[in-house]
Amino acid sequence: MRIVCPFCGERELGEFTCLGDAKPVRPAAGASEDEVFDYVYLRDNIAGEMSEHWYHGGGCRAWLKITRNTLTHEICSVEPAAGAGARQAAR
Amino acid sequence: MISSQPHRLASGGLIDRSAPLNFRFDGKTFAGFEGDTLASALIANGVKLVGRSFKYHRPRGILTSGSEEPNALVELRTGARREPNTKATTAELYDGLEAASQNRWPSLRHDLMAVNQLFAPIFVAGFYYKTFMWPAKFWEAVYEPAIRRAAGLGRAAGIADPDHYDKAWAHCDVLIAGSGPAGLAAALAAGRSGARVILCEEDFALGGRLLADGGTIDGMPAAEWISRTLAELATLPDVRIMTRATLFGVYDGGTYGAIERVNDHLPSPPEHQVRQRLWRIVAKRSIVAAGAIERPIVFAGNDTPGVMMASAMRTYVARYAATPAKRIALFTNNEDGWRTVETALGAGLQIAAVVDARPDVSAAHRALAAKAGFPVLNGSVSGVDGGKDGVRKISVALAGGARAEVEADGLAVSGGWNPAVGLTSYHRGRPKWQDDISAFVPDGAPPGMVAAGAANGAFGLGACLRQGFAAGAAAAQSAGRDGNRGTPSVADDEAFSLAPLWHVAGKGKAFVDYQHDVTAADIELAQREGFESVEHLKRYTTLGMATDQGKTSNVAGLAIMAAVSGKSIPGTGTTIYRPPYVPVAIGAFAGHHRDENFHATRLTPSHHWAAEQGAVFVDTGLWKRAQWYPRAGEKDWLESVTREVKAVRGGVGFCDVSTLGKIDVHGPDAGAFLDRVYINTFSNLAVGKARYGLMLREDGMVYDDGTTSRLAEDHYFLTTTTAKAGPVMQHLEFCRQVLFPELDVQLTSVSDQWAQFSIAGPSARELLKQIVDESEDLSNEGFPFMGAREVSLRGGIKARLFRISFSGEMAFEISVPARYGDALVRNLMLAGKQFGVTPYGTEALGVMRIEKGHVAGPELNGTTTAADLSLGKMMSTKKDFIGRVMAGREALVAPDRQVVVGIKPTDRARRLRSGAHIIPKGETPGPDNDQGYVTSVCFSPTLDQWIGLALVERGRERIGEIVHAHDPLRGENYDVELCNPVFYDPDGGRQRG
Amino acid sequence: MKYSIFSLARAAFSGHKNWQRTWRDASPKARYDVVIIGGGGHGLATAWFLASEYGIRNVAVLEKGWIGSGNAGRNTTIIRSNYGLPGNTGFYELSMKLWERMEQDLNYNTMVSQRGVINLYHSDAQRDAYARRGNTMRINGIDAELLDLAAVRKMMPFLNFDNARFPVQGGLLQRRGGTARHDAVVWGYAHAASALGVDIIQNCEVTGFVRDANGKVTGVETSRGKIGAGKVGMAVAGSSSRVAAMAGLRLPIESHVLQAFVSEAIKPLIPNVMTFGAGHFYVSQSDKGGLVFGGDIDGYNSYAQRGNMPVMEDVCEGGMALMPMIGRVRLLRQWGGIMDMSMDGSPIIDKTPVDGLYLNAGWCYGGFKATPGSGLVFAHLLARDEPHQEAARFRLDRFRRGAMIDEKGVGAQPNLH
Amino acid sequence: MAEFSWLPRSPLEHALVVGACGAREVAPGISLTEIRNFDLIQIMARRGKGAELANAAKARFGMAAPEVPKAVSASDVTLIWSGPDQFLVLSKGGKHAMDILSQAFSQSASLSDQSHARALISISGTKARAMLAKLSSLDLHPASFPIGAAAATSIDHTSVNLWRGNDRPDGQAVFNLLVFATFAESLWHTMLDAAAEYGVDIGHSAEV
Repeated sequence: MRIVCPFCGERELGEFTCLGDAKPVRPAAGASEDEVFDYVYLRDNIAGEMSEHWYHGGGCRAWLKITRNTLTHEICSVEPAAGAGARQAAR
Repeated sequence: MISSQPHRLASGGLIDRSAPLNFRFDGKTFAGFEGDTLASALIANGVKLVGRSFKYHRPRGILTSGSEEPNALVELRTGARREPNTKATTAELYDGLEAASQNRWPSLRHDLMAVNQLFAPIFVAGFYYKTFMWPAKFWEAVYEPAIRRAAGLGRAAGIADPDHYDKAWAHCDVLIAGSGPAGLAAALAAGRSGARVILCEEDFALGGRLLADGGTIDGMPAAEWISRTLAELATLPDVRIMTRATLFGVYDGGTYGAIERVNDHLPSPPEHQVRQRLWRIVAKRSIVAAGAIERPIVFAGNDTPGVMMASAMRTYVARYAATPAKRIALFTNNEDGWRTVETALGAGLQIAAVVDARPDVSAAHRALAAKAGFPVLNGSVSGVDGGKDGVRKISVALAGGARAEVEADGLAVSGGWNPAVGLTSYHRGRPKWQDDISAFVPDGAPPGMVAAGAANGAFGLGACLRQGFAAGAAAAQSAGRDGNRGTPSVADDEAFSLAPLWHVAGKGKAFVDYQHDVTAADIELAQREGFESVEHLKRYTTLGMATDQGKTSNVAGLAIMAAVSGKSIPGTGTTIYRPPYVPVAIGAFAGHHRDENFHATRLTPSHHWAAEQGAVFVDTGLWKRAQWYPRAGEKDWLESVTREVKAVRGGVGFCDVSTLGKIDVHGPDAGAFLDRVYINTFSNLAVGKARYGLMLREDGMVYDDGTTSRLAEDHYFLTTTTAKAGPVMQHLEFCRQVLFPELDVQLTSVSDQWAQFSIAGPSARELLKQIVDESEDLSNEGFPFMGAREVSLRGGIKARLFRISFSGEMAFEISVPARYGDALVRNLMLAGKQFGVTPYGTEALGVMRIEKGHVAGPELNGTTTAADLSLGKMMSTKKDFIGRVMAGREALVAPDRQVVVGIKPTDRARRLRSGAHIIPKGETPGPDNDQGYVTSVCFSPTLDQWIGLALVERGRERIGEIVHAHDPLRGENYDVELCNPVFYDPDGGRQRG
Repeated sequence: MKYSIFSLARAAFSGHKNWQRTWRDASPKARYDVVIIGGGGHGLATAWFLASEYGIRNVAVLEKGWIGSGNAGRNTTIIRSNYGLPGNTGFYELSMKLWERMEQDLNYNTMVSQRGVINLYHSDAQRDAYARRGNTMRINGIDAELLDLAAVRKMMPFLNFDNARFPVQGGLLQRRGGTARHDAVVWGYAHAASALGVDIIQNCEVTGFVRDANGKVTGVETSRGKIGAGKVGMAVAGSSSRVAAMAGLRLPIESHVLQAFVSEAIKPLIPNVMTFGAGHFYVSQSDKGGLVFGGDIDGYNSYAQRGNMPVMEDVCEGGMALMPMIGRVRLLRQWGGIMDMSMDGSPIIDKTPVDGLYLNAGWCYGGFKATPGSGLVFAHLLARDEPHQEAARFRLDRFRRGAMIDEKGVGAQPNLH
Repeated sequence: MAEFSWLPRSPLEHALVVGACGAREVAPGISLTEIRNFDLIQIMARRGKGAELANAAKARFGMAAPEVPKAVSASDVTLIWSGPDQFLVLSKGGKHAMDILSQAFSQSASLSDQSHARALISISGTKARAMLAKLSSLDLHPASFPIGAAAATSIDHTSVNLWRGNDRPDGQAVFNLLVFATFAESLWHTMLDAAAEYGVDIGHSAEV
């Protein structure tokens, strides 16, 4: 697999680590046990296009949000995490 | 000259007659030429019997001239370099080559295992599923060892491979597999366009089938066209041609695997060179011009040595000037088979007959037959008379029902051609059936890939050139290369007509999969028993699972299945195609990463100093750490470690702790950030102070711990455990970039920037005073417990000093820029001489932390909560932090959880071992009273007995209770007392003092 | 027809013309007491146990493709019961005991080979963790031995002891562990279950659930029509989330690719099953002679059933580090299976919140060795509506309660299990 | 009072042996030179301060800091892109050392001293690309990785910064590699193994 890092360009799979589904959003402070349980444990486990968190740990150390097809491994889009780099947050 | 090579033509071929080579096969010496394969050289020497089959040990000869060979497998080379199952058809001849036949005993000609043929009526497909069940114990003792010995093919060396391998990356616009007319045309078109091109050819010579079949291209002989083409390609700077390189797989994102046999054509690799190199090729586009594979026809006796694929027969004659037979019969169902007749006649060989399954043989062929004086029989070969010395006679079932016999010493067979659809199908694609050639052709391919030429079902030379050129041009264009690509080469298209014929019914074993001895009858049996799905067929009969991956057998097998189950061939379908396209040495996939180079090694700044001291090192992750420093006269590790501990507790010692993960946390929101990742609070930590912190995973379990110091208002220095340094950095970056992007905080690993040493013991301060600048106040008031600040060292170096203790002693950790780490230890030794300063290793470090009751790796095992480790009170209730909510789940706060306690044996002389389980005293151990286990143990020099930590159900409520430590693995069972885990200085006076 | 050497010999005289189908080719009936989705090892074993142990014979097994086409036919064929945590330990031992009598139970040679499974350790910490695990096994009545370096050297002199990056120090050995012929397990259960009346229906894809007014599942919609069911059991590891989603369920499961590899066949080289402790590599040698080996999952969600190259390299690096004698042995085939990776690395066998729908999922790497045990406990659950004693901890709600069974201790991140 | 010596010791001091290595029958195809005793500061923009950082960098170094994977050089300093809104400042002799840069960037960036955290190796020679192809998955073709190109990448699972400096006088490309200090010796051996077949000329230098 090759991933086009928005900062580094196209790189080899080995430079990246996949964390998993990017759809669940960490509940805000004060959330119930049920809500946090859902966030931590339940997955859609999509067969098809899925949004994921990947880490370019072997490169620029940016966290990326990647949309990838789990049936074909085709990568549809790559975008930086909200806090990757300073410019993102400056907007 | 060893022998006269009686089956070598007097002239012709692409061998170098000026470079004679000697080689040995089964102990006998033969001669050949450079440019030979082992197979062609054996043929030139008249050797027909080269191997034995897998199950029946039937005698086998050479069937093909390429990597699809199922029969001619040998053990190549000897000793540690012995390579089992090497295809004689692709092994390049070199001087001194040694090869041996395999899977026979005691010899190839007299193989006693051929007795299996007597049991052939029983040894049908899947027979073993129906027997060998009684008595049950006999499987491992009797049946299986016998089966295992009989099965298998060649013998692996059994000792370490002495050769080296490496792996490399290559990048291109257009990757081409195959150097036949389609491949070369594609390379020309792409290369002229300005594309970066890589062409991989598995053979050592370029040209593909042109090397044997010749032809006329652009009005010149094929050989001349090849050399002109190669000359032009050589002028293009970004065209790279790799011979002896097989493209074996296609992976996601346009990544391809190729194996280059760099030095397999030599007896052994030259010094500093590898045997083979694994290539990872990244290509924008790829063109599969890998050709097609001629397929056999299944008939009785079709495995007799001397029966050979028609294309292979003419390859041996034309390319190698070696004659597999003098009087050749051809059995074909298609036009292409006749080329062998032409080649053989051209070489002065005799044609015994042509058996053509098609009713309508062309007038030109009939004229040829009449001229050369051989009969053309309309029908099929139904039997072969012969044996291990080859073919003597063939039986022919004529179309009209009559029978005929033909005397011949070789039978060339052509059942048509199967495009090499492997590469195009490796992403689980299924090829489609093409009626006019009765073969599967690619139906789509992985992204960026196309097939061209014979691999795409286009068998004519002209078509190959056209398709190859067009594919090369299109690939270059889509990669953005638009140079002038000139005009394509032209050639005529040969006529191709074929009458499908898969299986000739008849008496005797008719082989589909030669190597695995799968017969037509086996396929019929499989169908009868319900194994109709092609995948079931494959698994039940082992069809296509041999080292040739079914290249010659799969299509015939499923055609026969289609026939017996009354379905069409496409309706029957194919099995999934799986990489690699040819078997690849495991050593090549490993490359450089073996032995000491399996993984990288990290060395601490004091490593070489410690090595000078004779330290024993231990692997901790990738690190080498000093485990202890033995001294002359010490009888074992325990004595050394005990000395080190006593030296620290009684004076002062130091230990390299640079392996801890170290992270600079910068920014105005650094404190707020740390509050969210630690269970305790850091935003209120004063500048110049350190604090112990604990992190949870989001599921509420303890993740990591360490000391974090505040060096400035907006700068914290965080440490992690050695093991978790990398994962914690990733986790913190996730928190920073994904979870809390609103915080202004920056993270940098400074693990390698600082050489960090723990200096511990009652004399630690005195020792440090020798090192730091006189102006630095190290008194308890000036530098209290948990203090952290920059200090100046004598000689002008700046250091960071932390008053933290893992040992329970008065202790500091000092950090200097890493290049000064070596100097620091030497200076500490110098300055500490008067205090008897003692370097200590990880063992003594571990002993002191257990004495002090500090939890570490064995307790932070990913299934313990903060409360389990008696750190529950650190969990702030005033803020949100990672893991807070899930840590509250009922089973994680249950009162009967296993929690950390200390243990000591009731018999003070008793040694403890980690991994023993805790059982209530007086009870018989069982799953219901298994209440915990021992996590960490040591001999405590301070207490003069073994002590340990354990995770024990309700342990904290049971301090003082005597329980059993149960260790059946090591045959030990003894009493221990549950106690406070802090064995040493429980009120902490020493570390504060 | 009973299988034996005698029936084989008799058949030989008639040219093997009289063999019957190994299992009946059934067409779906309108209704069954139990419908099992998934014709893999687990589904077929469940059907056989329902019929043989619980007297429920009106059972259908529905298979989307051909039986054994999922992970049953893609694994590395290892059987063992060397687990360390309550829940797993007893269950896998139950399964091991069923392996030990499988061939006689089924009248089918599944080639159960108790050649021994050894997990090598390379550090004191690893040794201690294996000691803990081995003692758990012994306390549960399971065989386990902790070998030191000398014993490992004697047993496997071909390992790299001399210049290894992470030298072997010893190993945890379970002699009763070993291998079995994976496809034969599928065919054996199909053979025996079919003989007891179970309908095995291939090329029958479930496309939805039939629910009554109360939401209870009363059948399935399939590519071969609607099939009524008293109860429906799912045994579709790899696709559990997809099938569960048809019933509106979300599971604590992700699907990941696990690769496996086989080498060319060679004469006997490796006597047992070995797991390298300093890298991702485990290996055994099949009776046919191929080295069958594997390593870690590819690390990202996938349903693609094919593996990537970095993991293949990683696995071969581990193999060469452990035993550099395999350098010239050639890798013949590479393939991938889709694992149900659960959030704690352990399986789920339970009723679901949907009445009438039962779940057997989340097998991670453990699916093949679990096959007979899984069949028995799932059959028990389907027959009795209560968990089998040895599956009592494999509940779906354990994640919510915090009662995870996390052997690796890596938490709710499936790609680390 | 003892006299202390604070001799810095390079992480490659033990492993690096000056002279020829590997194949001898050919002219060395690889030249490996370790650069010793440099200053290296990591500069990361604070949240929303990308523009301020750019201005401060321009003021300090007289050239814009790279915002894409590139390395830019002035007479006394090289700025190497190392990630989004961050770069490394490579210099000698303390002119751009930590204490000085801290002042210049106090308003816009977080700084972290990496001077001792890395080893710096310069790779050149006719076979430099062939050797690097065994180590790096990057495309180092002149068109893809021209002079001034930089990358934060990995070699042997180890993070490195790789950039292409100015060509040697003989026209050969020069690749500069920063590797974490504690991995340096291990990577050095790996590099020598990769380079051995081409013949290697080994040296070290104090010049950046």
